[in-house]
Amino acid sequence: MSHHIVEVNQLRHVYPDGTMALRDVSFRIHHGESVAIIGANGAGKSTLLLHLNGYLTATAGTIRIGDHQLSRETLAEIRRTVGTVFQDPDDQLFMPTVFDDVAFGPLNQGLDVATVERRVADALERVGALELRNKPPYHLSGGEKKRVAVATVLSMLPEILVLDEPTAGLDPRARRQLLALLRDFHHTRIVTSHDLDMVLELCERTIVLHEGTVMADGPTLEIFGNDALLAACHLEKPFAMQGCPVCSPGRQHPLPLPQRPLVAPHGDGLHDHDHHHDH
Amino acid sequence: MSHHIVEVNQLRHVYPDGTMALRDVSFRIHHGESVAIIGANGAGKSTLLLHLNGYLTATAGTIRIGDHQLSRETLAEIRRTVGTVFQDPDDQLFMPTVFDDVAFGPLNQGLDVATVERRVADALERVGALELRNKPPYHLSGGEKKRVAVATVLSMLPEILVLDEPTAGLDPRARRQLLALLRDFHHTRIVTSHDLDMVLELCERTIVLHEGTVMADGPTLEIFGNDALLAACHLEKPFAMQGCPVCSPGRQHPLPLPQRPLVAPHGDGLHDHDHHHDH
Amino acid sequence: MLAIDGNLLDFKRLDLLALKESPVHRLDPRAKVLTTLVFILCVVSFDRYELAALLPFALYPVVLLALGDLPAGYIARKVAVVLPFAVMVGLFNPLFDRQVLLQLGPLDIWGGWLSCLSIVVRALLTAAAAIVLVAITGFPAICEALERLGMPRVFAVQLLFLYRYIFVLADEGGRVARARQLRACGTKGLGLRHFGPLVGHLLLRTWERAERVHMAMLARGFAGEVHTRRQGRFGAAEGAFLLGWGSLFVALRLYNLPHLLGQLLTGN
Amino acid sequence: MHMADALLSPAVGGTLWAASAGTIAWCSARMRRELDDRKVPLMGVLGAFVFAAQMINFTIPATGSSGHLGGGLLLAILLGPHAAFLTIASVLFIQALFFADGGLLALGCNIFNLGVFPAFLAYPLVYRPLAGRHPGQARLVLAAVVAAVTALQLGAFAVVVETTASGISALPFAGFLLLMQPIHLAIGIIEGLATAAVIAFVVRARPELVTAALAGRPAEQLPLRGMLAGFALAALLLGGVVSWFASEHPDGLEWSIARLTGETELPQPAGRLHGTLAEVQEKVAVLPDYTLRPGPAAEPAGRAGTSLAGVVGGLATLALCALCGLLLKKRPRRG
Ligand SMILES: Nc1ncnc2c1ncn2[C@@H]1O[C@H](COP(=O)(O)OP(=O)(O)OP(=O)(O)O)[C@@H](O)[C@H]1O
Ligand SMILES: Nc1ncnc2c1ncn2[C@@H]1O[C@H](COP(=O)(O)OP(=O)(O)OP(=O)(O)O)[C@@H](O)[C@H]1O
Ligand SMILES: [Mg+2]
Ligand SMILES: [Mg+2]
Repeated sequence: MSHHIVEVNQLRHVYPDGTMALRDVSFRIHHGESVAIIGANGAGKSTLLLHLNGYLTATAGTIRIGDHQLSRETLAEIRRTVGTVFQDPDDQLFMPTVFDDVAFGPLNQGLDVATVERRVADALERVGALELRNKPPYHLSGGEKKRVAVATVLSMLPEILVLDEPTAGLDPRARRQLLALLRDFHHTRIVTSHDLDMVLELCERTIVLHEGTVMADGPTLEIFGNDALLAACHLEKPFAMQGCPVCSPGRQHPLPLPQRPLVAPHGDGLHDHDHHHDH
Repeated sequence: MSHHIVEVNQLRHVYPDGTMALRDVSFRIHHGESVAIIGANGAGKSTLLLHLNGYLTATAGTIRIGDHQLSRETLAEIRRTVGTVFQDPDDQLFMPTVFDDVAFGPLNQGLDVATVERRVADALERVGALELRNKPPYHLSGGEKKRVAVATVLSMLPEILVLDEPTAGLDPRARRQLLALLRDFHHTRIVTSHDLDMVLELCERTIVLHEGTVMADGPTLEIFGNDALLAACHLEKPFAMQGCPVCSPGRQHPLPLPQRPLVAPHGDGLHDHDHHHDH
Repeated sequence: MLAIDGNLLDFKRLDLLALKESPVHRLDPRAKVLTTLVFILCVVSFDRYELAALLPFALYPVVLLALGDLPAGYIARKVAVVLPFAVMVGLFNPLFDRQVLLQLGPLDIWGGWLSCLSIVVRALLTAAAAIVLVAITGFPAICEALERLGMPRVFAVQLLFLYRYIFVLADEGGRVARARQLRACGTKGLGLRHFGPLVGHLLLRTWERAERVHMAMLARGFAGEVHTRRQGRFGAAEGAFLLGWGSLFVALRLYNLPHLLGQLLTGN
Repeated sequence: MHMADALLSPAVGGTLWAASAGTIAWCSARMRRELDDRKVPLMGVLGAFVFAAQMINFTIPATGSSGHLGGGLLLAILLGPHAAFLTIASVLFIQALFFADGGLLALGCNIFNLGVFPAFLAYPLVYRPLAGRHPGQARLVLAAVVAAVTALQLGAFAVVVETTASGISALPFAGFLLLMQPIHLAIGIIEGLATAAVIAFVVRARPELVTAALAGRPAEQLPLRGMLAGFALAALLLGGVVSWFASEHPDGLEWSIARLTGETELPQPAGRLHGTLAEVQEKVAVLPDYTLRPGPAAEPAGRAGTSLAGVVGGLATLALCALCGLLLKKRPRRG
């Protein structure tokens, strides 16, 4: 059985105004893979994600999720399989309380109340937001909103998790918590982001989109090692790979070194080899 | 003359609902400095910025910009001096065309048409968006919008530039362009951000806010070297200082190394020392 | 009427009060909604010159305020803010109605003054009842109650969505207004030439947001029907609450308590 | 402006409540049948937009005061009558609960006054014929202004009728009318201009939003008119329970009140108006049942005699209420 494979074949999407957002995109994602889709603003990342849950209809090409080819008939089944977390949690949390929001999907699946309650509790537990269950979403902080948004999707027990820019707007601690959460999810994950450091941490495979075409598809480290490719696609290495500023005095920005030598408590982060990094 | 010094003295702000967003914040910024204000979500960064242009009124404490103490009488003068760029450019671009938008401020200052035209052309030139002048702003990409938003403020010739999360939502190339643009601005810059790598590149001084109080104020590198401080304030080192993943196999995330050894075109970014980084 | 920028904060605060725990918070919302409606009907059914008999009705908001542990000063301020239209109209009464209805020592009191005061008291009572109802029940629960009392589902869902997005959009509107104001250099207001694009732009963003919300709903299996959890049961406590207050209101409507009390006190 | 509980009699309030509830039920049933589930979030979010838009003021030329969008007509243009009516009703609902704007009983009046006229009269019968399919700038402005003025005039008229029919305010019918209609002419023109400005922008930026709204509905118009005629008739029969929206222009209202109070010493017309008022009041007195009962107001002499008792008793009652509050407030803290 093709166990939750995601297969996109010659996918093309033309918006009604004539913008061709995707041009013959093809790839195949296996069960359990964690894949990043990266690219410049307007490269077509969000458009691609919206095809995976059948919100947009392909102008040409096919999409297969597990055993089903995406079509009118299989739409409901596919939406049950693919859970999508959108960029702005305010778009996703539309019910009066966190509980109602997380219960929205299971209730639409027609489950009975006891099952729904259990699913909601499980999902909230997993994202560490159980105590928020009776709060209205507009009183949550940005990081809390994001975690609840993930829970609204987890409660539907998706086999494939699709996330559009999950770390946008989060502070470092909230971002770290979200990453830990996503790392624990053992099904397929497909993520878009401009946060390439997150990609580096979370995804072993990366697909690079540029103006609607797939420019590269391979192991994340390989892609981030290819400077020419990154430059052509308006991308950069993740900062973690750009080297730290202390050890590369040749960098062009005018960062004055601190007057007295700094030693961080763990003595790391400020290594003193001095080869040159470009960026 | 106190040439465009920004002096905040015991500033306190209590929102009408009782939230104390700022508690006795004090600092002094000299002409030409580039200062970052960082902190977790809800630390009070945006609230502080809104005081600098007199949009919010302090519950207690004083603010002095250049020779003027902020008050009803000096408000107009201070708003001319301090140019604020908001996080979401959609909030800031509201006129039918880019030109109109950039001209809005100067026209309100009562300048004649020829001067306004010159100012607009200069400002658009500086952000590299001259060819967009006749486009409607809602058809621009994220990066273009951001640059035009900066131009709307530059056209008013501010002496002090205040930016709230300038790099949010930008792709790496657009972010890089914006950074270059900001680096060329030779007056005072005050920036808030969760993008600590930007802070590292752009600002020689950093102020850390935590729950409305200043927890630290000093050279950026010194602050980012202080792990205990960062952890207490829900922050992290910039990724560039966290070390690259190849050289630190002890990192906790399960990134499989690529099957074949990778050599980036310039041979850098994948250095092979192996001391341990924590994060 | 809507100075929403300031009011929005208030709005959030009022909403938070509904999350408190108290005996009156726990009652099924239907009982509270129905009781409040009876209260309002009784209050407005008095004669236009009636003043004293209205006063005992203050008991209802005051008791709920106390039992619900609500901040009295805040509620009072909110109630005071909402008076304008009724009071402005009421202020015309003394101009047009100069019939002497009452004498306090040497003072002749016109019917117009009585009815004007009566309007003020009515406005205070009805506004207080509505605001206290929201503070001890919460908006979503009120919607649910009304739905269970027969309000169409489509409308209930519409109310919930509206309520949810007020916070998001008012923030957005506030930011737009602020960004404009900061570049307006003290010039007051903007003309229609600027207003159209500004509000139009906000409208387009709103529309796009609605599209994204719809997308998010579909992605979670939405098929035309919004399901909500129904909690609460109309039990004995609810029955007692409704009946107790209801009969008190009717009694207060029929018998002028202050009058009787006054007669007792003054030996008249 | 909004009707207020304090100015309403139960009879008038109840009638309009029933009328509004009926209209809501009818529109809801229609929306269900339409099966366009995109409208579920759209209506809610656009309702919230009305609040957001009201935070943005524009200057009204030559007056020095400012106005903002009311929203009723705009919603009708974007959503069509039924969805627009439900959206306006929900906005008013929130205002009644959270800002106690008007109040719960007056909500019926307000929904009727501010919802029915723009959605079911001004938009289909005035705006659409005037604007046509692809209006030019001038035609758009004309259509929007005429439609907004129509809706506002009807709404203002309804407020006057409802207020006088309730008999709590002593404002004479004719005087109140003379006060309300001109202000609302001005407010209507402003509302129309603002609506036209926003629509013009949307047509330029995303024409499909407006044209789709227009194209989607020609078939619905026929039954709508029949319903409307019946509706209007029923409303008239109910004793002038006609009404509409009043765009919430506090400035406009304040201005007119200020003007009016500046001319308060109008002794001559006041006398005449008072006569008219008395007549009107006599006529409508049959409506609210409580005036049939000889109340204390009918015997001023007896009332004056007991005034001291009333004042003392009133104060005592208030004191007792406050005491109750204090006692109850303490208990949960001890417990
Ligand atoms: N509804 C639409 N109608 C027409 N064109 C659209 C629409 N949505 C997106 N586009 C266009 O399609 C292209 C791809 O857009 P998309 O949103 O998929 O980019 P993205 O990679 O997600 O960008 P970002 O990083 O900014 O989120 C862009 O050129 C965009 O302008
Ligand atoms: N209008 C408001 N009314 C009441 N409280 C507010 C308001 N705006 C912000 N706050 C509160 O004030 C505190 C500081 O908010 P602020 O927006 O300044 O944080 P921030 O540091 O900019 O956060 P972020 O990184 O999320 O942008 C928060 O607790 C927030 O909830
Ligand atoms: Mg995107
Ligand atoms: Mg902020």
